[in-house]
Amino acid sequence: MRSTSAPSLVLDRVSAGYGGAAVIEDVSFSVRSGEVACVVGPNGAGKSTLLRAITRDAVLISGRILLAGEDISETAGNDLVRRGLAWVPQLDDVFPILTVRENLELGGYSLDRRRMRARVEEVVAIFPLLSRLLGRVAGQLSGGERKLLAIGRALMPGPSAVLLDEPTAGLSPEMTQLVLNTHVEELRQSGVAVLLVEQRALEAIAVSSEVHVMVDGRLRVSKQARLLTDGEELARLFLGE
Amino acid sequence: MAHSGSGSLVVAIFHAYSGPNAAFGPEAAAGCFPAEKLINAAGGVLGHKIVCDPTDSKGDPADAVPAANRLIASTSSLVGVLGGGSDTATAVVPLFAQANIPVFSTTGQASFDHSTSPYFWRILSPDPAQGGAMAAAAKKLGLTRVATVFGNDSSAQGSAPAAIAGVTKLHLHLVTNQTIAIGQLSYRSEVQKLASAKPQVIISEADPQTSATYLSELRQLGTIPDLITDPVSQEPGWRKAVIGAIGASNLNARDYAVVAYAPLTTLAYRTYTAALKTIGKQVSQPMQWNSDLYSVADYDSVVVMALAMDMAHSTSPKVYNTFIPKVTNPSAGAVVVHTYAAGKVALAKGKRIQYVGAAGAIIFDRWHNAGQGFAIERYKNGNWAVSSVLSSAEIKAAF
Amino acid sequence: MGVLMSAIGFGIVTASILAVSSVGFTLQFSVTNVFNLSFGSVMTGTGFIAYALNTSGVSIWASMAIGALCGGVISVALNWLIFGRFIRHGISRFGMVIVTIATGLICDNTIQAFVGPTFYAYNAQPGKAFNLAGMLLTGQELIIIVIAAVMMTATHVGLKSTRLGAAMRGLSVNASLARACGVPTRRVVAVAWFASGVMAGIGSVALFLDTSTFAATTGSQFLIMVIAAAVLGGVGSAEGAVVGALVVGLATEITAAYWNPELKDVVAFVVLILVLLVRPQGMFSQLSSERTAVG
Amino acid sequence: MSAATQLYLATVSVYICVNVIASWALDIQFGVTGVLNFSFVVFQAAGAYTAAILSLGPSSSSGGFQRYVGGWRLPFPVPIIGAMVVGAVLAGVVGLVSLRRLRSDYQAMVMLVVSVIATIVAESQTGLVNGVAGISLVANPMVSLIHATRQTQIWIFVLFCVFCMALVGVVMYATVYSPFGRVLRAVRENDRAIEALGRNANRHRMQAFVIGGALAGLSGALLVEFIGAWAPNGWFYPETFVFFTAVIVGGRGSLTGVAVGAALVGVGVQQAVEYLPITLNPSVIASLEWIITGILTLVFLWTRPQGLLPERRRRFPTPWRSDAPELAERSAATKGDERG
Repeated sequence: MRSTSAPSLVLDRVSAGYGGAAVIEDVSFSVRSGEVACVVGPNGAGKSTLLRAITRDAVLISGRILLAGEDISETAGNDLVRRGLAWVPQLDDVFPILTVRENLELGGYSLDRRRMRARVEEVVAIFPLLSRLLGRVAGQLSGGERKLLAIGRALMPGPSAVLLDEPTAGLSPEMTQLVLNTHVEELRQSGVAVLLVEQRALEAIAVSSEVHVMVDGRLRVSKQARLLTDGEELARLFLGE
Repeated sequence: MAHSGSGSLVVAIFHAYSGPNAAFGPEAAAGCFPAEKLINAAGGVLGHKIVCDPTDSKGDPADAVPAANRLIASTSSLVGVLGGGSDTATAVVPLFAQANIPVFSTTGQASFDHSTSPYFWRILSPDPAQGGAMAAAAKKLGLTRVATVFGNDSSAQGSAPAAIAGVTKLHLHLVTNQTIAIGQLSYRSEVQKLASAKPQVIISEADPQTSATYLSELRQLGTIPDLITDPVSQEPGWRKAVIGAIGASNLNARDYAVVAYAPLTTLAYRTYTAALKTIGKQVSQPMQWNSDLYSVADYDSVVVMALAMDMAHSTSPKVYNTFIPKVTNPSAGAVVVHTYAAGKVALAKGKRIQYVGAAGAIIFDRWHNAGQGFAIERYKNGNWAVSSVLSSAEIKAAF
Repeated sequence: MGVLMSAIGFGIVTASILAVSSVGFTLQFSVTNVFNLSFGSVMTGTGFIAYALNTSGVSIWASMAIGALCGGVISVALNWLIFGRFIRHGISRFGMVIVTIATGLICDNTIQAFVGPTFYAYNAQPGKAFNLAGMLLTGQELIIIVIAAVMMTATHVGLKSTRLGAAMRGLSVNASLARACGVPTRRVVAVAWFASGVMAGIGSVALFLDTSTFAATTGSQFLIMVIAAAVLGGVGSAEGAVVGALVVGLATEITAAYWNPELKDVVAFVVLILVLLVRPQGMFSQLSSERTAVG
Repeated sequence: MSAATQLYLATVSVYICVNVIASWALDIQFGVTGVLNFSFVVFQAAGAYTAAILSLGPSSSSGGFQRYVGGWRLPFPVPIIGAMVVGAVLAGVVGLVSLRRLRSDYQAMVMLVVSVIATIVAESQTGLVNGVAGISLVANPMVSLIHATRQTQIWIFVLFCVFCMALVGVVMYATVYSPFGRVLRAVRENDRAIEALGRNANRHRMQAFVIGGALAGLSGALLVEFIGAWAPNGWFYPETFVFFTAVIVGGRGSLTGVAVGAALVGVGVQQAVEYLPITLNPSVIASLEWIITGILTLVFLWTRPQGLLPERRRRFPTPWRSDAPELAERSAATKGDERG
């Protein structure tokens, strides 16, 4: 699964936190287009803060973040979408009072009206399951459908990188399989760089090409996924031995 | 607030300048400042100048009490008070009385009908007399189907019972009797009820906004019957609001104001209005108050205070207070005077005087209530004019 | 029957005035989550602007339109000067209620200091009364009902079928996600404040025409009714605000016709409290209960 | 010192005591427990009316010019205790309705509505507490027990007010800094955490609400016995806001702070503006008082939300991470919009 394309999302010695105190320190890695990278680690390792640092919800203390070769470290949260970064939050990932179509359209808010309409069809083509849901109100979807919508919504503006914050949180095992194996794969095939932060490490590693293990706010190990399929080694890393 | 400069005597205007009764303050000021001007022009009282000093009572006892105490404490040359409207009189009159300051109140509350406070003085008739006179006016005008509409505020509720009782006593037909909550955003349903009762005349008192809303909604249902109102309808604010709602011609064609009778053509009254014209610095648009009986009564109050001081040869409130009835009530050989200047001259010559003021003769009873006869007034050619005077027999029949 | 029909007619007039204001209140609340107790002051302010225009010869309906635009500007300015700053300063929603009430007091009393404690009236004729199935309504009242209906339809269409409307609705349920979608939240928030000010302006001129006189406190006095209608329907729901306005309008007028006119407002408020006891979120609200304010 | 000056000082002293007690009462509801009680002034009014109708004679005895229920001419201290009981019971009833599951701004709204309802009922049901005109000629049953000059009686009443304030202060201190008080603060800070510990946050809110109601009733009783009159104009709903400003300026949850705030805002501002020279339109002064109150609130919330004399913070043993989401949320609301 090794890709030769250029890195799309690059984190360069990133430290970030809230109100002055650094929660994550000196994190560097990159994700290529058409590739899934995952960040795993025990509770409280700083995985969510890492995502928030990228989306401007945590304070970037030092380091740089590059997207498609451009520095986005200084870009405001609202403008990240226009620069090509999309993300799917862990909770509250859709607009429950809007229909699925309206959710998708709002996802493409940065596009002009005609392009937005066309893009809805393209996204539905990538995720065929969405086509029969378009008229439903998002608040009435099942957990898996809802996550699919959230991913589709993130893909609307045609980003170069998509961040997924624990997309399987609260889902049943079957739904987890569906989301990771089918939908994340569909997302990858659409050619974007996918950064996946997951609690369910083994399942995540199974769909990723690169794995970054985070412990106590630092990256402990970065490896190709196929080199890290051994459960015991992973457990050791998690426990920090 | 340091008006107690060399030798000046302070008369406090202690009324609401804010809140629902905010008209009380300017109304009293329109009486006080002309008196101040005329008295000082005549050389002042015993060499002192009179100074009118407005204080906001906010129309609420809880605010008025500290304000009154502050006024008493901070004004050593306070010689008299115009104030304590129906909203605050029961709370503040005792405070001024306790400080031995004469209070000329315009409250209509019946609780002061038999006031034993030596420092309380009331020139205008109390509310129940007003209510009875309104009923008597309906009888006199030959209007038999009567509706009463009174606001639920203290002033209107003072005269409402007597008006309703009067209508029955005079064998008029009371078709409906409404007490309306003041300051509502609409009275459509009340108005609908009133219209379906088909009265010939509405006897009414309410604040400007309430009356305006009510009458405008009544007009939307058809024509407005005749109105019998009280001096409230002569207040500029009331007229402005109601004219805005139903138009001047409608109001003037319908409105019969029943007011304490004071022939506003006398020398005293002309003297007052001449001075009123000149106080634009102290009261905005002073001439809007020119026929307001409360203003007129307050003007007389200040003149009476000054004359009583002259007669007592003292500016001490405690001393001159007992001389107040002596300059107003008739007595053998007294010279009738209509202005402060004339009274001062007569007193200097050692004569007894009777001040007959802009509001007419002021004859205090043993409870210090004066009170007048009543007349029906109509607004014509930019002025209020007496259309007929209610005789005392006509008014008595209503009680 | 006559009494009931006329009470219903009056109820509809009250409801129309209430509905415009309540939808303005609720729209801004749903987008920004600021429970704006200074809304009544915006109403009063625009009412006086329209008065200034009206007394200098502009027709009442043109004064209403210009006043409403000024109301929008005032509303945006209040958010820009005060509310937005406090939100970005990190104030709690709890504190925000106090900020808006303080702002309302400052505005009302500033207006009062200028206009004085007296009453004002527009120069407008109510027109002839029409009898529609027992409901007696003046021309002016009919125009107000039509304006309200047009405003409500426009709001509904605007919210349901435009991008901006979708953005507003999206922002109302999930501000951070809307931001993640690239919605320019501050601009949308400003639009919401503007729309709310416009509706406050239309509502206030309609109200002041209806009461025929007004003073510096009339807007704030009416505000409690406006919020009652909005909360009754479920704050954040424009349809709910319309239904809430109808319930309040009819309840007050029917109480006045059949029971005690002095207690008509009390009945409306008791209905509100009872509804909240059964449905704490109001009749139609779809909003989650705990959100942070957006400035 | 002249009699008039003495009377003025006595008046200011009584108003300070009453305002301090009332602001403490609001503080235990709003400052300590975090209930946005916009109907607060109703409890003070209820206390005032209760004390008035308990100490007055029957309404028929005064010539029937005012009508009210009660009129039992009860001796000191029954009217004052009665006022506290009524304040507490009323707070209980209002609390039952509004402290339930409502979100805080709805709660504020319901309280506001309760305040308006109370005013309408008091004004329209004229047989209850004499409508808009209010009740007047209320005698003071405490000072009428003492045979002394009026001057002495007034100072005795001032001493009594100071005594009440001190007593309330001691009770407040014991309550606010007790384990119970800490629970109340915890309810304010994080009611979910309190529920998670198996405590009923609403029951604690209710307790604070009722204590506040009783103290508000006491403040009303003292006030009415001093003024001798009480009318709906004095407790229109914006009046509650004065107490809120006092608490915010003084410092939420801080007893001494709130006392200072009450003296400054509740009495100081009013007295100060009344010394301003009156211009053409004295109603400007009344407006100015409200404008100053509003601006004080905004300025303090912006620059010094903890107040002049802040509450001594007692940190709860919480894991550091629990702070993180809150901060994140805040920074999201703060930063994200910079260029939107």
